[in-house]
Amino acid sequence: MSETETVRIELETKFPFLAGAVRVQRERRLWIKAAQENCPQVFEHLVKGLGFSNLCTITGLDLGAELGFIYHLARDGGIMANLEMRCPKGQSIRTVTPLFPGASIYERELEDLLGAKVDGLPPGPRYPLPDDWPTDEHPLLKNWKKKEPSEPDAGTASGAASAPTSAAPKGETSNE
Amino acid sequence: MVLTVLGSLFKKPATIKYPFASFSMPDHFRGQPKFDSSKCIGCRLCIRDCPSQAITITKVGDRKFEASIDLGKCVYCAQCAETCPRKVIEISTDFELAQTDRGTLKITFHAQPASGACPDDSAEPART
Amino acid sequence: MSEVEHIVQIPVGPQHPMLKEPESFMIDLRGEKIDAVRMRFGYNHRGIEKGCEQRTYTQDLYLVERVCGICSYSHSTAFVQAVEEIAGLEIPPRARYIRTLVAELERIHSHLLWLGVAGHEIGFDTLLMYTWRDREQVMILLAELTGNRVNYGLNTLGGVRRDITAEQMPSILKVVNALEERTKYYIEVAQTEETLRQRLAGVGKLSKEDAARLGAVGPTARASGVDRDTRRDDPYAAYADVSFKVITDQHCDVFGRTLVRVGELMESYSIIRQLLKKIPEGPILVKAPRKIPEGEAVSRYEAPRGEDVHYVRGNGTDKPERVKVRAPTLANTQAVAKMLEDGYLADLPIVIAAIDPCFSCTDRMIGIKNPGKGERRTMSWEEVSRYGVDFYKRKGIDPSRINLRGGSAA
Amino acid sequence: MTAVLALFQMLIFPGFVFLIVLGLAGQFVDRKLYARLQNRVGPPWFQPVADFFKLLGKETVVPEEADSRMFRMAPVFALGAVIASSFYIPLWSAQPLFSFEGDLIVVLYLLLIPTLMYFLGGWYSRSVYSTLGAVRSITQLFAYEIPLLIAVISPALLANTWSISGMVRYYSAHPGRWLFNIVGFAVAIITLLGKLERVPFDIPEAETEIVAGTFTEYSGRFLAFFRLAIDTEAIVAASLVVAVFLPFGFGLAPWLAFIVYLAKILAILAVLALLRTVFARLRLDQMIDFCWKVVAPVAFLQVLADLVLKELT
Repeated sequence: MSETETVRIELETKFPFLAGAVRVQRERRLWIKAAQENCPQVFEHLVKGLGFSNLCTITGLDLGAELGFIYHLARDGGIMANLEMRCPKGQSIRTVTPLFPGASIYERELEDLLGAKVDGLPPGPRYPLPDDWPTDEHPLLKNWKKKEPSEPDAGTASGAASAPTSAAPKGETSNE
Repeated sequence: MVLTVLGSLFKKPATIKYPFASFSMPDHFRGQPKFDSSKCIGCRLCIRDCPSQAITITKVGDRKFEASIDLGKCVYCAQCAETCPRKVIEISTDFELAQTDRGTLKITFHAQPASGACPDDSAEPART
Repeated sequence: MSEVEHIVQIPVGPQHPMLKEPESFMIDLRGEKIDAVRMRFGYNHRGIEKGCEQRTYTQDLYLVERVCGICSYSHSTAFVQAVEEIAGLEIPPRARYIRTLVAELERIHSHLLWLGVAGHEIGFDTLLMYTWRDREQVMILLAELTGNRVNYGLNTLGGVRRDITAEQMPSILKVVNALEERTKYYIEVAQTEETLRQRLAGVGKLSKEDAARLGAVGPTARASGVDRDTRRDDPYAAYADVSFKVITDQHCDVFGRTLVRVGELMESYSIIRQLLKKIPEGPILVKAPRKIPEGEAVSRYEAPRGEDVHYVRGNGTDKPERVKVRAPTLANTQAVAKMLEDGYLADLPIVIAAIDPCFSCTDRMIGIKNPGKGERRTMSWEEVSRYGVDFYKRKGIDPSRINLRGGSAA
Repeated sequence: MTAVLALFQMLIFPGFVFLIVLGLAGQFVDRKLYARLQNRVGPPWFQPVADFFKLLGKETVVPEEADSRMFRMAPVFALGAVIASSFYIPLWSAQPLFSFEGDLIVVLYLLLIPTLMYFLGGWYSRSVYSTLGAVRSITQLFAYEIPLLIAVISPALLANTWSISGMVRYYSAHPGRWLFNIVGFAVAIITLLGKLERVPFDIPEAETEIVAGTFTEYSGRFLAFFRLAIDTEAIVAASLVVAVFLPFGFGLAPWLAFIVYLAKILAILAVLALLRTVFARLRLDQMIDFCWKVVAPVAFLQVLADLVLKELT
């Protein structure tokens, strides 16, 4: 039996509620779906019990009424466990910084771009949006529309630069 | 290190006085795209695939199309040349495209008159 | 003496000669020693993830490639791998080999670039000039193979766009042989040059525990003894078919990071030789659908700077639902603060450079421009431009003829 | 008539204008050699002149926070001190423009003024980078100035005179004796790197750390004069080292002596360029360590050797 399968079986025996929620996509790729209240214990077991000691990143998803969070965890040997959980918009999730101090930057990104609320995040500057960006604008939400740029020529750069305000040598920076 | 450094005194410099000395890119370099309006069938696939909306194709007559390519927007990926079913767009190795005026970066390849029989755009493309 | 702490605060960035890209480091200095560092990232956000959602997969290929100039191929390959996984495409073996080959060539150019930048940061410009001169060979080779010096545009869904011809193989080998000689020389320089060693050894310490805890990746982690390399752990492209060593080092400092990088250069040369020997004949492309089915995939890729993670979610249309990019530098920035602790100001450039930072990778998100926030007055871009034009007019030069805006031309 | 001649000598040849021309030429030699050593093409011969005039034509910005008077005066004083010190140094004839017993010390002190001006200029710029650069240049001064002083004094001890022209006459009379001071010569070259703030001792203007150090806030013609001061300082300091440590060829026909002088200056510049090619910039603490633990003791050895020699001869 492959190592990936072993991890799957181990998880499903330890946490009965995960039965059927662990999917082996291919060798070395695990997808785990957990309810929000179960997520912290599964996460901790993955990190401490199963040795997934490397948090690659946290992906945030806009799923309409809910926000999705995928914790991409990796361990030696190349297995990657992707722990997905959902949380209704407006509710807050718990930080993982006690286990991964480096994760603060990923969580700040979730806060800025998706409007997620993360409890227990140590204070620090925001990331990645500028300090004068309005705090209720979260560009990665699907219903977020860019404000019309005040300069006539910026509109042509559809999407990519989605610049709501303008000043500075803009448009020309065209990073499309 | 000292010996190597002193040795390079007698070597030919690795740099060139660029704008004065000529420099050319390898054969397969993706430079400025060229458009041959005599072959275009107006399918507009290139517009759909262009990652930077640099191409506009306008119909100027019966089965006659002309393209304007904004070199300021173009990212020189050559996807248009690949997408095109008739190989209308070709990629040249020209890379010295700097202009002091943004407007001149927009190049229009005018349709040739049917009798012109001049398949390649030997005429200098108009800079609009 | 009074009890006043003599702390000088100096801003390094967003604009500073040390940084090739804008990021801000606020440094508290006590004499020449660093007391505290506050980092602020995000100056390079361009909305690439959002942009990806609004474009087709074909267009995204080129957009993702432009996440970063130096490791452009890493991002494009990581993205295309994820999309291929969702679509269930099995790419031809020859395409896998070509992808690996270009990936290793990119690693060579990136590491040589780093060596030069490191030299420059410690005021050793000769090293910069020499390494960049040698790097030029690999840049020209890449232009010949792929069509450009950076942003190769080689990947496409289902394979690669250009084949490697039989005539090109000897020229690849020639470059590899020449560069191997040079790299041996740089290894010797790194180990024997006294001032170089003095500036690198013992600087920017990062213990193995800290490297693991803070999630460092790539050469930064490997120089602290963390044996982690995606090419071996989670093989992609043709890495399963070639043998190579994962270079680690126990120095845990900038010197170790240098050794790891030059060591990896040597491994890259050997990988390229194996690839050229083993490369199978065959097609380089399978047909890919325009619409990618629903599904999600994570792709990992060992970029020159460390592990690059791409997450792609498809929704059955020709545009992705979500693209997430985790560039290696973002993972390493957390370690930088640790490395700078108790360091000297003079070591700041090399310590930051030692993770081979690529801030445009790091900040790929949303681009808005700060309205020039001067403390006394605010100037918009228009005002600045007008001020500049007026200034030169007073000097008798009229730059207003230069049309920066496009639109109507003279 | 003598007054006119003296004025001509001070202002035109071999004074002000001549030194500036030589300084710009020296800058070209340095840059070209540096480039060629790095396998680059390097600048054309007129580049230093073009740079100078370009800077003169640029807008000169004086920071609002800066002490305007000090800010403006610093570069002029630096240039003035350098030129003044050259009057006491025998360039190619054994007789300089002015000389008196003790001019060696005066020259050394005059050559200290430019560094002091870098400090003052930087300090009164009030920008953090300038201030830091200023503090660094004064800290560095304490590291290299003492070994330089000791190294230059030791040949004087042997010659039993405090005047540079006296030393030149002594060593001309005793050919070959300058070879005794070869260690001091090496010390002088190393400390010269510090005085001219060049790699590996370019710590006060370390670009990647503190932008341009002292000169961060300088622009336009003030920067032009500062740069000119540095260029001429290189020539004057090289002339001093040549006069003290390589005192031969002074008795030749004037035109031949002039060529020998140029060759010697060129050689010193070449050595300086080579040194800056092969070294990385040291850290301030490493530089001070090196100067006090290695260079200064070696300089003392030179003094001891000269004292012993003096007893023997």
